[in-house]
Amino acid sequence: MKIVMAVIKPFKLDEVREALTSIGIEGLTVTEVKGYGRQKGHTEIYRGAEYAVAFLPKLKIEVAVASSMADKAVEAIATAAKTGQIGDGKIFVFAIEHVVRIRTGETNADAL
Amino acid sequence: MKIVMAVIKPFKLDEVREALTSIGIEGLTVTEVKGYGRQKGHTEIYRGAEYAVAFLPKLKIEVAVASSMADKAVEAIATAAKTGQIGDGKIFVFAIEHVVRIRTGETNADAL
Amino acid sequence: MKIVMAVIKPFKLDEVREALTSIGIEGLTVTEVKGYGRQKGHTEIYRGAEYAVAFLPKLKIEVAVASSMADKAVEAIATAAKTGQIGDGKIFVFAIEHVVRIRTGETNADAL
Amino acid sequence: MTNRFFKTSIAGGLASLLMAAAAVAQETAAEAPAAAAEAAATTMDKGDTAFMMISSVLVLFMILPGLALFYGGLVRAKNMLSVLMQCMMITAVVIVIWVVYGYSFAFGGSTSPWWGGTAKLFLGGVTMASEAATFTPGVVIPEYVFIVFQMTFACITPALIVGAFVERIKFSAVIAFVILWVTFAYFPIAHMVWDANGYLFGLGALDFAGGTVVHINAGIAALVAAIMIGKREGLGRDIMAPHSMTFTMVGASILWVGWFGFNAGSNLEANGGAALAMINTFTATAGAIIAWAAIEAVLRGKASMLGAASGLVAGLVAVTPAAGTIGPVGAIVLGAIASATCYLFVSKVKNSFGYDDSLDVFGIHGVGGIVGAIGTGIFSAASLGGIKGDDYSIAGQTMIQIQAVLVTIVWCAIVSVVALLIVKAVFGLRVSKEAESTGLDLTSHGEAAYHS
Amino acid sequence: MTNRFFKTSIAGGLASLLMAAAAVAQETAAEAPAAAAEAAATTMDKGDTAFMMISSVLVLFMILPGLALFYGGLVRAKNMLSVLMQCMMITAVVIVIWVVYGYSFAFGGSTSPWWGGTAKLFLGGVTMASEAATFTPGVVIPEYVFIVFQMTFACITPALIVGAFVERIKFSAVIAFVILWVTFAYFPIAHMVWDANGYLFGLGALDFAGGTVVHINAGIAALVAAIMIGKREGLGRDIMAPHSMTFTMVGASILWVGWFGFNAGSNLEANGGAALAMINTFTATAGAIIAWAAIEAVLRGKASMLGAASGLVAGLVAVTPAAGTIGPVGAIVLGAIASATCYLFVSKVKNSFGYDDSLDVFGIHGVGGIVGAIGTGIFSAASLGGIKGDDYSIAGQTMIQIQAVLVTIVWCAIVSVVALLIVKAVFGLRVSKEAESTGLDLTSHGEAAYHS
Amino acid sequence: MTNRFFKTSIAGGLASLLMAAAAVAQETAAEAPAAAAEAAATTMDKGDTAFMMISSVLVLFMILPGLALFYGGLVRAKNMLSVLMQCMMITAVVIVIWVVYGYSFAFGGSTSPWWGGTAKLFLGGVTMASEAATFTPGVVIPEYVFIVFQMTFACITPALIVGAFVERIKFSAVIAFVILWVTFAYFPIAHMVWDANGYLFGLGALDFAGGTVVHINAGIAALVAAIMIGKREGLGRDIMAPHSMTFTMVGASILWVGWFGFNAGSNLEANGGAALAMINTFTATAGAIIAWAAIEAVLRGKASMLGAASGLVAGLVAVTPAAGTIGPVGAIVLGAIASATCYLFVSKVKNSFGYDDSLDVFGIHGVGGIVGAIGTGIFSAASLGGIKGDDYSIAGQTMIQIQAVLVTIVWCAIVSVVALLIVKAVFGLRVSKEAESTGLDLTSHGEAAYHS
Ligand SMILES: Nc1ncnc2c1ncn2[C@@H]1O[C@H](COP(=O)(O)OP(=O)(O)O)[C@@H](O)[C@H]1O
Ligand SMILES: Nc1ncnc2c1ncn2[C@@H]1O[C@H](COP(=O)(O)OP(=O)(O)O)[C@@H](O)[C@H]1O
Ligand SMILES: Nc1ncnc2c1ncn2[C@@H]1O[C@H](COP(=O)(O)OP(=O)(O)O)[C@@H](O)[C@H]1O
Repeated sequence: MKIVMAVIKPFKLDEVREALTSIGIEGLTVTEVKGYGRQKGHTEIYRGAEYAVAFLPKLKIEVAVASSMADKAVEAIATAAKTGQIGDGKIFVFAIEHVVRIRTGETNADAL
Repeated sequence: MKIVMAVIKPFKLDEVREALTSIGIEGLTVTEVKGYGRQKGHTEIYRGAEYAVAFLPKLKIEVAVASSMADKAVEAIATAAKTGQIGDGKIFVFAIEHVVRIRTGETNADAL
Repeated sequence: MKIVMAVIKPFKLDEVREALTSIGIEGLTVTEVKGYGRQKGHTEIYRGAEYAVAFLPKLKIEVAVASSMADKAVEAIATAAKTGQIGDGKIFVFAIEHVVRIRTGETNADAL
Repeated sequence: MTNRFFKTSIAGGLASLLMAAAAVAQETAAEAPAAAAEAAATTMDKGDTAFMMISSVLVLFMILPGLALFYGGLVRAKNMLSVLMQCMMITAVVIVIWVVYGYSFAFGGSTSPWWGGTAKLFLGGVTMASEAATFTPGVVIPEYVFIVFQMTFACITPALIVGAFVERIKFSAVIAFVILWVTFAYFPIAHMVWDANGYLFGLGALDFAGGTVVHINAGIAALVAAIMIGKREGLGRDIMAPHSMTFTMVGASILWVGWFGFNAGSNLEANGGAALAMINTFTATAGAIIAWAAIEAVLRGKASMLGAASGLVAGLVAVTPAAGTIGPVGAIVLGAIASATCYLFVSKVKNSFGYDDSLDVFGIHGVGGIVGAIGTGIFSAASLGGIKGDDYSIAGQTMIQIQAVLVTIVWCAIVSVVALLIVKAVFGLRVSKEAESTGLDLTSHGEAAYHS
Repeated sequence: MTNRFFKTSIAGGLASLLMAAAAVAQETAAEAPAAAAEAAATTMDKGDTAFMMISSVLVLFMILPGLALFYGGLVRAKNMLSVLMQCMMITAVVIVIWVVYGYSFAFGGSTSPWWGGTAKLFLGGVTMASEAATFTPGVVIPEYVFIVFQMTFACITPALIVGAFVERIKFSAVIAFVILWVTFAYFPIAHMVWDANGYLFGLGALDFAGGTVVHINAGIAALVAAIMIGKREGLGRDIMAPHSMTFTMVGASILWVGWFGFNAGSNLEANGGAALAMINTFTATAGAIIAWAAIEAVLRGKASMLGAASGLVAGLVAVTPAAGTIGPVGAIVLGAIASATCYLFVSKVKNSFGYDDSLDVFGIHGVGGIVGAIGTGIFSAASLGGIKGDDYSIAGQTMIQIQAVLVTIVWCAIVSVVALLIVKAVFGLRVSKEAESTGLDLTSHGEAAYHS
Repeated sequence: MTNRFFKTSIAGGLASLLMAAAAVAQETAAEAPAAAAEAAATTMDKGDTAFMMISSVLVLFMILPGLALFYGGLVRAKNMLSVLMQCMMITAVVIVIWVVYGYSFAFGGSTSPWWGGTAKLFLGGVTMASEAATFTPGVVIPEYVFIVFQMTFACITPALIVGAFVERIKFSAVIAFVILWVTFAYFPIAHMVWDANGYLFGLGALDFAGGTVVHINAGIAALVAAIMIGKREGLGRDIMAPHSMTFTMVGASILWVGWFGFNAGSNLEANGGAALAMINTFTATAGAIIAWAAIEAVLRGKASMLGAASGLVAGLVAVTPAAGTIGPVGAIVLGAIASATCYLFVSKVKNSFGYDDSLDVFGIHGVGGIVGAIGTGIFSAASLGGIKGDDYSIAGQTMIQIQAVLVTIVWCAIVSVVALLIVKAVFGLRVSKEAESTGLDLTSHGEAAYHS
């Protein structure tokens, strides 16, 4: 099994969730994060104090999927989250060894 | 070494922490997240505007443990976080290659 | 490729980012987290109610890097985030299989 | 089910009630001239009228948003709106009740020592020209002004009780309880204390601005309610720290600001007497803030913001009955004593009992109110800076004060117990455990206080 | 570009304007004594003066921070500051305009039914000794007090409109629109309704505190603006829930508190008439809060905090024109009716149209204002508890009220359309889609409301 | 250690102090009639009394929660409570001091040009019947009202200084400094400026509502404190953006609202003079808001909310000494000039010095106060719309104004330096670096402002 972890623009969340649902993925976990990268931040001024804000609000999405689904999930996210503008974010995939559904104790594939 | 990463109901945090402490795990990192899954959300109405809130507040817990402890940690979390109601969450386990304790520079097992 | 994930003291963020930039790493994702470990928390009192706050505010940093850069990144973070005081945090390294840059569809090394 | 039904019938009943009301008000107006007849020898000063109108506005300000924020800031974010909503709805309901029968029950002019009778239901007979007496013979203010001023007192008192059962009470239960409670506890006690025919007035009890009527009354109801409703789930286990101390501080500040309307306004005239009440409302509060903070600094090593805000309220509560008769230096001392007593109670004594008076309504309004009532007997003496000279007996007056306190406690406790039993039987008092865990905002009101 | 240029020229123009102004004011002062000459037979009571000054302060309080918080709480966090800034800047700009020509256009003393003329540009001729009439012959207040009181009304009216186009409007467009709108809609309509020579005054329309001038006027402008400016990006798709219902509740509470200055102050004297306006401002609002909550409880099973706050405002709007002439029980009924109508409109009717009046300015101020204007005709009758006896014809007055409403609607709609077209041509109305997505705080003002 | 000891002794000292006080007050009361004897020829108007009481309440409102929120919103969340606490505790402490000796030192009736003497320690001799003069011969208000009004001024002035050293000061140091500072800077300067025997009063300096006494005084103390206490750790490196601009805006709005009590109340009577002060407090502020925003729009391309709020305060500061003697159009100009000067100072000049006057107390109150004091000399001239006619010399008066400013600066600077040196020696001024990094809320007060 894999976790597909993506950093996306916040307003793309609903589209990404729909894209995942449409390929049968019904669970995901979202975290508010701040991202630093090529997309440049902005400047805020409070009276005489000027702050360069380099970290921009992003959302991190984590989806655990069966290994066979990983590529489809990546593609779904990549398509839905794309605006073509700098700062669209990245997708990372890594392996997980074990999954448990707490409520039932089911493991691995059954737990997804 | 492994990271045991669990998504749980927020009010279960203290019980989970105690369960982990009782098997000798003394460190963990917690993140506020929003979860989407089988547990259905709720509806909020603000005058004429109705919003279906699909994402529910959850906590994500990450615990780095020696490989030999992973199963025990999973079990401890699973037991403590369980209510038997839908939305109890999931536990994911994945391997890590390297750990460093910043303060001392100790690595791997010593760093946990 | 690897993800170097570090839990650090919040006020060390800028130093860590500069350290990473200075070795050519230009992207990272930051999450506000709460940490539990050896560093002890504090007590808050509200009239007659006393609460022991065990979880302390920390930042979690995730940096995806080429495998060859992982050690350098770890070292850079470890050096920059160190105060020598308890609670400086930890660095975890794990492998990722696949990276995609959403904007361009580039993958792996090109996507970093 | 029950709940649904209740709401429907409330809504229906309300509609018919209101429709009938306009007509009734009109009829009784015809019989009104009597009330205004005595106007011959009276004088009305626009300065008094202006002062009393603004004072009334200040008391409303105390509730909305003052008290609502003070309390709301102390609960967890998931219950914020429920507190705000309870304060707002109590205010609205009591205003309507006040016009319909509350004013009459309290100040309807009957000679009974226990209630005001039914002569002024729907404010019958009151017109723009109606006058109400002040404490100076011959000096009057428009009766509408007196009605409004007293109305705000009737609104804030039940709203104070809310702090006892936040985070777990059913919304319908709050409203039903308040309706019963103001009817059988507040209106009669207001009559007893403030009406010239009232029982406690007759005894000679001093209660300038409502120490017994408002604070002890609310405090006792709160204690009873906290005990009968039971503790919040997770008390002592979960962290239930205030979600916004900032709002609590803003609420406390607004309480202070508004309390000048409450206390100085209780003089009914804009003169030196009001000014005395005003300065005492400054100095007692200052003494109380310093006392609480100083005690914390000594005992804990840190003076907390919530401590200062709690002292602030304790000082205001204590000076309420005393404001018109003690001196500004005596007020500092009274405030400090009340503050110290409340501190002791809420941070030491209370924990040894098992009840969950969540926001310390009894601990501050009840305890502070009792200290204030008794302190009024003491500090009103000219020898301690008060205005009561010559034939004033500290011991004698203090006995009367204690008697008034006891009557209030007993009456209020009985009404509160019965009212809660009725409400429990009809609607139930608490939400489900699941609703309590999710929070009242979503489960009782379908909203969340904060989004990004 | 345009934007930059505009700002530069505004700043430049302003400077020269101001420099000239002090001189002009001085010149005209020389010709002033005439105004004060009639002082012989007048009496001025310090109670009235005090009351009106505090009332003016209360109306400012309604805007800053009242309305600003009420509106600001309802938008997303990323647009909070833009709302606060719009309210503050509108207030500042209208104050300056009022002094320069607004007061003159509205109350300059001309005999035209449409405007007040230019006699009092730069408050020419007004001194500390100038007097303004009240509704009681011979009783006066300082003219500066009258100017200030009316000034706050001129400030709040355009600020109300803001709710229609939040989260997408250009800052320069707001300011330019407001300047045009107060000049061609507010000042003339204020003159028509409140000046003894005014057209609607002449018709005999009852509008005690500004139901038409303030609320219908703002409501119609809001409707026009919402339609012409278009919907927010993502409406119906994104979650646009209020970022802080707490602030919204605080804002609503402050609106209530301040509204006593607005309504009771409109009596211009601190007497029984002001007291009547005050009690009505309590009871109508209470009726409205209960009505909205009761309807929600029945229809949705849950009474929401935002519902109660919306009812609160609807009740205040409805009682505004009626406060001085209806009775307190009639006010409860009027408030409840207005609340129910607004509820129906904003949660049912509105959704079937396509426009995005984001914070329901039309749905509450427009609709509530119309219900209030008509209800004033009805509930002012003595038979329904009002003060209009004998020769009062409900039907006749109600027709006049409807006429006044229609005149206001037509006039205001035309001015609003034209003003928006001009502003659109000169500055454009909306920010870019990207700016809208990022939020106006960062893109229009270079700040963020919240940090840790 | 020291800290602990200090707190214990404060608490102990306070208790004995208070116990003694009630007795003293009583004794002196016996000698009081003299003060009231002159009552024969005086008139007291309830309109004035009402107005002054409400004005006093408005000034308290400026501090709590106004100033507390204005400042609190600008600091980081981890220091929020410390700011609120400092404002609240300063208010409480100064109230007690005022009653004990402050009023006497400032207005005790001595003929010294430097202080008021000891005749009214513990408000000795003051009763409900005592009278205080107004600016109209023979017209009086209750002395308690005067005491209360002036008391609120004494409270707000040291609270203003807080902005200079937030986020790093020791709590005990704030309190100790304030006690010394009001005693040796505020009370004497208040006497010098406002007492008929005062040195600056004698010179003929115009300071209607406290431009020198309050604003320049606080501004200079702030500058001295910022320099002596040193910069916050991480200044220029860390992001120290305001944690809640919303609270800052609410605070600024409340400052405006309350400032009408401050400025119009300084007229002591509810008449045309108060009305003039009121309209000027509207128009100067409006001019200042527009000026700051216009400058930012031109120079930065964006007008910020904080800019508008800063302009608002700058305008209020500038009009404070001038409110009673300039005209409403001149006020717009004065406000705009002050705002532009403050803008220039805080966003350009200040950065070239190295000190950390964190919330620009000097930059706004000091600089704005100086502009206002000098502007009062200029705009009071009838030729510029002011009320000073005929024999008024702009140049002459302006020289006097400058002299008053200089005296205030020198006196205040010396007292501030010495007071800070003493406090530093006894308690230390700053918390540890670690505490500063964790935040003062947890480390000084044991609380956190926000939880979920
Ligand atoms: N090496 C990295 N490791 C972790 N997160 C990264 C990395 N590079 C970029 N990110 C995340 O992706 C977001 C977008 O990256 P950015 O370089 O701004 O634009 P783009 O995705 O278009 O290349 C960043 O804000 C950051 O959260
Ligand atoms: N495939 C998944 N990947 C990541 N997180 C998931 C996944 N499925 C569920 N979750 C997380 O687990 C939480 C609980 O899942 P849910 O399906 O609601 O209930 P249950 O755990 O009882 O099956 C979700 O809110 C979400 O945070
Ligand atoms: N086993 C663990 N798994 C995950 N996170 C951990 C673990 N141990 C510590 N941490 C994180 O590291 C932070 C610092 O750890 P702590 O034990 O307090 O100090 P130190 O890093 O100096 O040993 C903790 O607050 C927590 O967030």
